[in-house]
Amino acid sequence: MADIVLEHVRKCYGDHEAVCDLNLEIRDQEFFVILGESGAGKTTTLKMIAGIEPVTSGAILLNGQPIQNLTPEERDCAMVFETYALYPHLSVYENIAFPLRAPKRRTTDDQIDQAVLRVARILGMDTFLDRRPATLSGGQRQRVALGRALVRQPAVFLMDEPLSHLDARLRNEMRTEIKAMRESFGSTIVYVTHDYSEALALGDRIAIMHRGRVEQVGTPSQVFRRPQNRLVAETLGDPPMNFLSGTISLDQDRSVFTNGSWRIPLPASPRLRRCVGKEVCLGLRPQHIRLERARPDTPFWLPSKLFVQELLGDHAVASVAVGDYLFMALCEADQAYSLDEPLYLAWAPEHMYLFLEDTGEILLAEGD
Amino acid sequence: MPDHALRTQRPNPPHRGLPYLLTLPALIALIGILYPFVLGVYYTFTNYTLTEPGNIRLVGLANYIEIFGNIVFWKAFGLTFVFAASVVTIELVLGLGVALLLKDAFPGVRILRSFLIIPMMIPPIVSALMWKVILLPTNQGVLNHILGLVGIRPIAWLGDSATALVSLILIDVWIYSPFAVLIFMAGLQSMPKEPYEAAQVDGASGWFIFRKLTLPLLTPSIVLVTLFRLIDSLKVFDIIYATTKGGPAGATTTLHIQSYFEAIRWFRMGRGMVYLFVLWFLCFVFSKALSGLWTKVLMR
Amino acid sequence: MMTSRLFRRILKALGLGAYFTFALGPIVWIAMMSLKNSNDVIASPPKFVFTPTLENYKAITVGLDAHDVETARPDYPKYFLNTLIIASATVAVSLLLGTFAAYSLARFSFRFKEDIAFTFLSFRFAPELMVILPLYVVFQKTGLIDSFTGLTAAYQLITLPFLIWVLRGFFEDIPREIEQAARVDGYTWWGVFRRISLPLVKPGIAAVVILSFIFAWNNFIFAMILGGERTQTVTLGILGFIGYERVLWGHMAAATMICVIPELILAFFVQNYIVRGLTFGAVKG
Amino acid sequence: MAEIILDHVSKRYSKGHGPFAVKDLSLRIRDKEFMVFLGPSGCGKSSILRMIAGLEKITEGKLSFDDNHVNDLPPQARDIAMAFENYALYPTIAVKDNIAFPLKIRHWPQSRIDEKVAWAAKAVQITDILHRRPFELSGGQQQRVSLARALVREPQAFLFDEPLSHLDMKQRQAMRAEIKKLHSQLQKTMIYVTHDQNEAMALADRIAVMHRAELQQVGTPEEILNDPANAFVGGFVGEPAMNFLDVEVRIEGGGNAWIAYAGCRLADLPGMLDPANQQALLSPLQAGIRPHRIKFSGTRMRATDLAAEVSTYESLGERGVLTVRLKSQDLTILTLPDQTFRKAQPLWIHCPLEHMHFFSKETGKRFHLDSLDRRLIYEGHGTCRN
Repeated sequence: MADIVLEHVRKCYGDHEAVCDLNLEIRDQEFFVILGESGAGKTTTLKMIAGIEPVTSGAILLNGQPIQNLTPEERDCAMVFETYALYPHLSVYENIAFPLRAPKRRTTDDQIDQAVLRVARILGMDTFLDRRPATLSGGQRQRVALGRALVRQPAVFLMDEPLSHLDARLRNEMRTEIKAMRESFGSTIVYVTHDYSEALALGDRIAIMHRGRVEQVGTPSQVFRRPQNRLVAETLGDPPMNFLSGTISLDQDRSVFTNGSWRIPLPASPRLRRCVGKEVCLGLRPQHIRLERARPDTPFWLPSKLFVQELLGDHAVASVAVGDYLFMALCEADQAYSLDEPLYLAWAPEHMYLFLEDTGEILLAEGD
Repeated sequence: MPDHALRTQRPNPPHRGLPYLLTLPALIALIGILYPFVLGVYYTFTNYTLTEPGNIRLVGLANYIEIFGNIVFWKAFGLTFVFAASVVTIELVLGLGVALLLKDAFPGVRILRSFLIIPMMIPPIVSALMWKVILLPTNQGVLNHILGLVGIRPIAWLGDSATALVSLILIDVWIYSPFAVLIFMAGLQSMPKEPYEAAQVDGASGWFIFRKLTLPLLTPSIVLVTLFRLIDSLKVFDIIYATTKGGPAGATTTLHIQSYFEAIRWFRMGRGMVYLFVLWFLCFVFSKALSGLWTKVLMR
Repeated sequence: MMTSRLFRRILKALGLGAYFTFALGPIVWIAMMSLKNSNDVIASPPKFVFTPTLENYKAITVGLDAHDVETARPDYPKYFLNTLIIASATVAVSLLLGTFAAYSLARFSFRFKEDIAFTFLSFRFAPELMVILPLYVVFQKTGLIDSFTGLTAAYQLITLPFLIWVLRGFFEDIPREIEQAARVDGYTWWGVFRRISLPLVKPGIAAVVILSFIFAWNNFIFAMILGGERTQTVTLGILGFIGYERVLWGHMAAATMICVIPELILAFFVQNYIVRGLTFGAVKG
Repeated sequence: MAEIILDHVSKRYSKGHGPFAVKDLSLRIRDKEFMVFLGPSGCGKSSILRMIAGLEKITEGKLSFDDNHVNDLPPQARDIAMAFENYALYPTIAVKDNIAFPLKIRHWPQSRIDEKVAWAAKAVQITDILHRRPFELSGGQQQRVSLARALVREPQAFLFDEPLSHLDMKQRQAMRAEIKKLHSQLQKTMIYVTHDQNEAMALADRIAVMHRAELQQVGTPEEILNDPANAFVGGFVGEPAMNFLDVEVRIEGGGNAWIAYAGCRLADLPGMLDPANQQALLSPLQAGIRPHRIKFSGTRMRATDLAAEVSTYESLGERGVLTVRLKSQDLTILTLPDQTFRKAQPLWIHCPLEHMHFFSKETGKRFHLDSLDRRLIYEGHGTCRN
């Protein structure tokens, strides 16, 4: 049983506020992901839960009990560090057994041996148990770090960007393996990453943090399909969402998005009507954009010129210049366009997003 | 090292009194340093002489006034700086030169590197005695003998007030120039390789690279060598005591040696401590300034 | 093109040759002197070719029988032993006091931390007599003059600041995450210190111990003023051979060799830590 | 200068008897071409670039620019500019002087230097940081300064040594588009080294895939992707990676033949067996198929469909990655996002023959099955009905 609640947690280094007024509620056995750029305060939050970083103010509750004043060893948390933090002078076996040898746990030697071998089997480490960390590859070291945390079946399992130092191929494999291993953790998992695909793949729920604040908390599809503001929309998706600034104006009492000569009709909604005249920006995801050579009949298009086309294996990314904006669109690998060829950017009306320019707050999401 | 602006690690959470408990033993030792220091400063304001320890009387600044007015003090002051300045300059130039010669690896460079540490590991007093033998004035000294082979008449070295200071500088350079070589070698090794390759590709000449790239990048090492060598040569003692003991005719009496004479030879502890306090103040000011400069240069 | 590179190589060889003759020449000369009999020693012009003899070494260790050299004083081994005792005791005490201080200065943050650290350093940059002379007076009053405990206490002023600063650098080299990981794994700070930090810093401790030993061994000014007949060290012993009326160069050379060779062997083991030690941990090179 | 020709070039460290860093490379880089050397770290790609730049001596073989032999020409005489992996900026001087450095050495008049520096700074959008020092700049900014320094000399060829590897995703995408634009504007030969296949596919006119010091294949991005010369190229290029199945060719009575995977029928071979291939056919093969080429469905639609069960499904926004358990190995399949799969849900997998590549198991070399000849009949192979 391990649900974690953070109430008004704040962390300051001198006058720099790394984490400001954080309120999070993580349910038992949940795979909770904190996603954000570097410097968003996500690792600091994790270290505050683990007790390595003291909380400047606010409370951290584990199953209702406050733990923010406990020292790390008094909290039933295990942590996988971004740099693995293996003990260089101990063998792999001793690294994994180390937590169980802690005096307060009083585990007998063969209990330790059983637990270590069990974990070694799950993570496929039985072949290099007696080697030193320095002689291991990145992937192997990462498994040892996982094993060291798994062996004690903690209430809370903290993971600080465990995959960020692996090469692309190994990262995908380990991500899938962690997802497959999820049941064997048997604890609440708090996973920190800057890679949106890890968040979407692994998270039951995702919290997106930016400069010490939580922008949105939700399930992967909530966060991807209905971002609460422009920042969240930009964070998720590679290549990221395209934006075009403009204003909302009335055209025979229908709200319309205008930018210079371009006019794009918007669905009738009281909220949009209230924002007539306001600066807004239109959001379009690359996979929702079609590049046509002929002018589409629907009003949902923009004129553009091909800037550069990049083939990426199963698909290609075409960068097109729309006025002085650069839009990215996904297209078929074998679709060839020539440089500066005039193209029409077309999309289906339900794929449009609209955000307020100043606060970035969402006005129109996909599908409504 | 000096102040820790460059230590960017955030410390562990403070554990109530634990840090103080841990440093307590060292704190006691610290008092072991401060107490005599304060006692020494107190003596500078008294007429304390070792022969009559009974009557210590506060005499205010009398010692200072008398000493600052006395030509012997300024002679020693001047000598100290001449010695320090020449030692530091020679060791900087020689150290950098030899380090550059040892820069690119060639067979045997490791052995030469380990030979470098030998002079520094020998007690300075012993090195001075070694040189005393080598610098014997008549043809008996091996250096005079070798110079004689190339037609130079024997030099009195430590025996002649004209050449005594030069001989001491020679001894100091022998002992501590390897220190400068090692620091510069470490500095050269820690320099980034890529800018040199970029300069090669851009077609820069050797001298251009040295002036515009190597020297600026070596500034931290230069400041570090200056810091350690300047302070140590200001307070040099062993080398002079073993050879000339300040002679001949006071030609090599530095502040540190003069303080020894005042306090031990003529038992005038009060006056001896004034010399020491002045020398300490000089060393403190230079060490604070240079270590601050070192941190600043390192950050850039 | 070829000639300029060849010319540069010759110049480099000449430069290095000159410097290393200057650096190693004196030591070789003294080694030769230690093997010369009493006449060859003072020969003028100095002799490069001679029949080596161990006479000097015998004179200062077991002592020659009376009729050979009337001033032979076989008490040099006693000085060697004194220095061994003082240096080892000093290093042991410094290690005990300094290790915890170094760890706490490296890992914890507390008020006056940097001031304490800088005070240690400032003694390294202060003239030794500034502290020794007052200590002389204090030792006179407390009867610690010419006593092993007195000297071991006084020598702390050489080795303790050095040990704390360099060891602090070694503790700071341990990545912080490793200690944090051990804390999260359920160890108190003492458990982490004993099972992670200390083992990882072992090579550093060895280097610091050897270097402190060498610095204590080499010191002269402390022993001269605070020591005396009973606790005479090698450095004073060697100086003793340069009397006013008779100068025993041969004996001095032999004493020098006996004093220096063990040190150089020790120094050889820690040669890649020397730069770090001499700069108080400033240069990690 | 137009072409860069490497003729049997090799590089061995420790004075020529150490391991090969580059083994017997022969390649012609055409004028104005954007050639990318792609390979895992340690495959020798950087050594090739450094040999072309003159920073590394060539152990064997001949390197020539156009038709003059340049093996021993010093770097500065080769009229090439280079951007380094960690930027190689001169830390002690301001950005403006860093860019002007190559021109100052060539004693250009100060007016022309300033005008050239301004042009280069505008080309890579760093006009606002000309007076800053390198250590004050972000990775992206330092990379742009290093690019400007290369541009300003108007060299015959540009060399890039993994210039984008330390940038974050957004900066990397922006710089990629910019380098591609610079190439189309300047029309100069560019040689680019990277381990990131997306960069290679996006930027290159032609890609040279390197592995363990040997050239595996040279070709346009399409050729490398769709027509891999061996198993390494197939497996290395494409993300997520190509699936490999151990297969063998079974020849049935009545002349038709099919591909067997673990005893089951994977695909029918339309053509006939070519007698010349007879021997090769019997050696074990590897079938490679890319994740976005595998079809799956709830019911069995063809005799060649294989039974598998779902192991994990990850929805990644624009696409989904489905991992299925097939006999003794896992297969990765690319799907649409936001699908739902139950654990161990049975699925039928179909691998279209036209999207499969076959490689010999020992040599890894590509094995072209389309030259099969049906006339040869060979008895005696059981078939699996499942």
